[in-house]
Amino acid sequence: MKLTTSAAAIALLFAVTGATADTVKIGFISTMSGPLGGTGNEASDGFKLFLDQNDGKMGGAEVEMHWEDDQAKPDVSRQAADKLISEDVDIFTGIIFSNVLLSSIKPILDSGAFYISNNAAPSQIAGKLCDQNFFAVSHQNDQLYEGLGVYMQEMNFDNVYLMAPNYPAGKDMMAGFKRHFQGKIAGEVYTAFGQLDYSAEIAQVRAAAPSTVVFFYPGGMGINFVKQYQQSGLMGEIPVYTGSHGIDQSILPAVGDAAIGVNSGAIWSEFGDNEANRVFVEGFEKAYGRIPSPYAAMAYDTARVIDAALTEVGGSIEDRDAFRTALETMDFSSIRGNFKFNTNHMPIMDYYMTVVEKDAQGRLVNALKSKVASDLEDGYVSECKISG
Amino acid sequence: MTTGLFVEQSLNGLQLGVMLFLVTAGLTLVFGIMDFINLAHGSLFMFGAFLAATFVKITGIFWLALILAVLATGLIGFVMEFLVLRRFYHRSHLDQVLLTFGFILVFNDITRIIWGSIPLPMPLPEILSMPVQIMPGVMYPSFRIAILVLGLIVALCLFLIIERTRLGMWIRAGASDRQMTSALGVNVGLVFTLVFAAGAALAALAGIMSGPISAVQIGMGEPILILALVVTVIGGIGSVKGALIAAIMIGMVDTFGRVMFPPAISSILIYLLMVLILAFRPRGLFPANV
Amino acid sequence: MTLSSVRQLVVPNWPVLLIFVLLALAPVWSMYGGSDFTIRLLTRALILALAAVGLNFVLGFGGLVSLMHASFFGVGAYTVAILAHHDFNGDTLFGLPGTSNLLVSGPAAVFLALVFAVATGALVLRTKGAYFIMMTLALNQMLFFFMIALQQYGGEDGMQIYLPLHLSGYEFGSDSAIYYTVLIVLAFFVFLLSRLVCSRFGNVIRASSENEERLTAIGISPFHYKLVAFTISGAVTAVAGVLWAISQEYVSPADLSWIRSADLVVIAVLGGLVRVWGPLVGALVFVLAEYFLSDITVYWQLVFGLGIIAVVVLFPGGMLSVWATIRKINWGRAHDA
Amino acid sequence: MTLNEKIEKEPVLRLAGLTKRFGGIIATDHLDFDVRAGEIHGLIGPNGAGKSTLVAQIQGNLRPDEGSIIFEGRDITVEAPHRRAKLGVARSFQITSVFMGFTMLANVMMAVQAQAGHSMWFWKNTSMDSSLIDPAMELLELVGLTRSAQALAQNVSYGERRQLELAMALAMKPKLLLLDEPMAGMGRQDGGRMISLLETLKGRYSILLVEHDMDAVFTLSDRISVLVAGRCIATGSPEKIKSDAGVRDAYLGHKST
Repeated sequence: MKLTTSAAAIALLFAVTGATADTVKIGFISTMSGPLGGTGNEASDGFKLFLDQNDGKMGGAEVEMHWEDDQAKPDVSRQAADKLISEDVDIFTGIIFSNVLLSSIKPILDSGAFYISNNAAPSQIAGKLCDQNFFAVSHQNDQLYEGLGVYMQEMNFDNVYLMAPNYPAGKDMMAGFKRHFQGKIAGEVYTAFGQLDYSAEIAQVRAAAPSTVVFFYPGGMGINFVKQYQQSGLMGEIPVYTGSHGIDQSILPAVGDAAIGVNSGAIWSEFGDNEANRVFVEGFEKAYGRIPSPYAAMAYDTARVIDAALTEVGGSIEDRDAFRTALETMDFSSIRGNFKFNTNHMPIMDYYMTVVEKDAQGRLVNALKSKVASDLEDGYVSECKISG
Repeated sequence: MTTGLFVEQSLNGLQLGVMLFLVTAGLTLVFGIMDFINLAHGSLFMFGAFLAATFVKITGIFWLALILAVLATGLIGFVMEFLVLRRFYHRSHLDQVLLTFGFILVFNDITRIIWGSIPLPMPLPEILSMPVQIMPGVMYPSFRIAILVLGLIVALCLFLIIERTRLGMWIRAGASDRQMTSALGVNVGLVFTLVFAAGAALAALAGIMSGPISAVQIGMGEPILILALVVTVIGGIGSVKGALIAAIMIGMVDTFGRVMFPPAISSILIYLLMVLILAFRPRGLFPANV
Repeated sequence: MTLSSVRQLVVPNWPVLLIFVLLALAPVWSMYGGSDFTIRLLTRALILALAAVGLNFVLGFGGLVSLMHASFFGVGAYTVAILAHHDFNGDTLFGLPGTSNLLVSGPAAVFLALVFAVATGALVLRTKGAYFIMMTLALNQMLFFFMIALQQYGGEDGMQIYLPLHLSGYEFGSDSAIYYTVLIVLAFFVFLLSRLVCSRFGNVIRASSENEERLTAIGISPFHYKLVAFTISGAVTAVAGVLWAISQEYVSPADLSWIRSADLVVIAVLGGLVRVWGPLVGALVFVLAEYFLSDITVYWQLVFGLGIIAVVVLFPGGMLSVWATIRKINWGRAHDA
Repeated sequence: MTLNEKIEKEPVLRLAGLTKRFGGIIATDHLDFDVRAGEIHGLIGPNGAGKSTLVAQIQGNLRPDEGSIIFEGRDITVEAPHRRAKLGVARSFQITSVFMGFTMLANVMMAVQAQAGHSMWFWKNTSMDSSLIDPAMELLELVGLTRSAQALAQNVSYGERRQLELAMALAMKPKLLLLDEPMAGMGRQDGGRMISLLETLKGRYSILLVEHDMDAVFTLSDRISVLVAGRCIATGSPEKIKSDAGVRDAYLGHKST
């Protein structure tokens, strides 16, 4: 692991010389190694980019970064969390997978630290088990599909076929979709997690003849599904839609031309028209030579949230209540557009529709089509009672 | 289920089975003949796909890339066998499992160092990119038909080699009695190396053919490895015929299971099948070395 | 190298006493200069060690390569977690109330593991060699997918234990308290199993791994003995699962994946199969190597994999045989001189 | 013949019409055969005559297709091998089969323990259990292995392992001892030692001795049976067998001339 960025090295120097007052310790636990290491590396690249662009500082404070690899294993993540807790880390972030987050979140919050999520935010933590120190910058899981539900309801879609893996996130996403979509559901299929072959399910889709297919298949499953769907010849007949992150840059190059025409919701787009986003996208392409994925974008935005809140409190996180109030009340302009934290600390944000096309350089991109929802809330906010 | 759908699903099951046979053939031969459990077989599957994806990018010709990647992976297998594995034929299964488990970790990271952690693109060959009509109202991806045909050709070739040639005779003899084979004056070491390299090439072929329909990514070999091990033991270790029949059985059961049962059941169906078969036939359907 | 040739290695038992003394002193060391985290890290290592000690009873002494011991681990951990879950919700399971009292849920977990082990053992022990390996793998996969599909207990997300687990009122106040509990339980089972392998029963188990035909010819049918051994082994690993639930306060299907089973086999072989406590060495090496290597490089699995290969090639008896090898070298020198 | 004599003559082992086929090959062909109490009964025959197949059927590893095996008046034709062992049928193997990773002493102790029938004991340390060690040491002494008691079975010579086999078989207090080529692969010296060892057992055990070494068989046996192609072509005293023309033709002819 490129453990110590220059920023962390400098911060460590300061730590040794006793300048601890203005140092903020951030623990970034993510999936860096093993087969699932791709998304974690995207996220850490996004976070690092912000530090590199800002001389390793956030809100005037020196940042001491602690990078940890969770191998996508809950117990390894817990071990990393234990280690960082013992090193008095102030802010945790980075975790990609819900089950990994859930294994570690209790001790992290019990230690008095903040968790500011760049990706995982399962329904429990948005609702009944919400916590005053847990913030999700990216999204609550369901939100990735809620905007899609809003859009398809408004456009009067009917006879829609739903497909997702049989695990909690899969159920969350489809629940999010159905929260706003009232039309007829032609079929709802849950497949085994990690399934390689979808030919049987695709044959069933053809037989059911729906108007549209909505699918949620993260990572390798998405590559398999979209390739196989296109090869079956159905792409031209029954269009497919997916939620945000559904066909992002972490899998798009691997799917290749088969992905052209896939419609996707998006909580962020690389074509988003604001200054901060341009700084991010151009900076990322320059630093890493590829188009950023939403995982990188959300980690970058998480860094910007921490930066903005630290700025509000003058670069010191010693006063936890002040930092929390700053997060809750600050005026933050996200690289996505409108953004603020809801009462359950989940984001209220806008939602866009994109479609996969080739850009001028022949690269596959999610071209931005329209904004389809504003100030989208998650569905669990009413269940959450954060005691001041 | 209409007739058309039934035919299509049967084809899907058959194609999945043939694909599994391609992966399993090499594994079961190595297992049966050398009594060697090669968990790194899945890594060879992965190398095949990654190498082919790279050669496609360089040459632009799928079939050329296929041949190059099969040869390259065969060579990797040859080197592996020659340098390390041959020292482990007489060691316990446990040591073999541990050794090849170590290889999986090493190969995954080597792949990541060379190709990075983002999955690779692998387009369909141009002539097989469109689905074809196989029955009125039933379209089927032509590439999957190609897998089916290729798999059956490989199966046929293996049968001919094993049943009709001198090499095949050695292989059969080796599978049932190693000491006797060496007593016959056969250069057992050479036969083993060739069999291992051929097994690696077959794994690569399977990886390459699965490249255009599924994700070419690190770790792609592990789920396939488990399925291949399941096929191996159901068929009977060392039996190519058993592997073909078991693979098609698994393909069919998995395909129809996914359509007819909820995922909680369909995801354990093949394991259930295996446990039941082994409970009644503890050495698989076609035990090779009696 | 076969099990019987590994048995040639002369490994004394006294190092285990030294290891236990050092482990008992670890919290003292962490108080002066170390960190709390050291205790957490060692706790994890010791729990995995206990799970692998359980496995090693059938692996090292019975010659049975089981890839389903993670499922026993999971049965232990999930039983505690599910009972605590119902306690937290205040509802019932099959008409019985939930509980966070380990004096109830602990024995319940072990009992379930015994039942599960007898039922599965009767099935898998009908097969041998590679077929046995695959049978156990299949059963492990079935339980894994079953837990993933069981949405009521979190599915793939796993489940958090919210109420503090306690022993009829006594709560584990600190990481050190949990650590010492784990250490004592581990020492107890190492002692127990050490007695067991030297008993008449243990002789039958070791003999069955050497030569089943011979055993039958002298009048002992190994099946029932192997079944009893498999059950004991599963129960010990389930106890490790219970400790896991206590220490992690969280369980998930990842805890009973076949990867965890394979990890346990690696830990046992890495440590050494010839001694009951071999896996303790393996677990310490495994956890510490993983921890320190992953701090150095993202490609730590490459280094780790090479390490495993090196041990298999150079020290077929595991880390224990490092000792024996060194001794052999010294002896050789003395002999020459 | 008085009743007493009749009981005395009731053989330890009696085979009636025993038949075993492998595919088209008949390995045991309607064989009638017995072993009397206290005798050493030699069994000879050319390679492939079906000697080992016969031993395996008596021990129980192979199930005959037809016929019956009567052991001490009891039909054990379908009894499992470990049950037969319990009843008193002990076997030494043609290809040495001991617990290689155990010491010589532990090997014999295992057999003593099996004979004692208390193997679900979980606690007592057997390495200090004199009820196992003492009889085991006695047996090692009997077969002349006292000196190598603490050596691992895999580290001793082939001849010593054969002696160990015998000690293990004796440990079971057998009523019938099946010795499958106890001298196979032994050198002259080891072989001689084995012959004198077996001589000391004469009269104390009922022994079925399968052996290629003609000198040994003719020296040791009370009676000899000749097996050819699964059939017993002659049974009788060594002198009678030596002079039997049929035997000479079928078997001895090749060897002794």
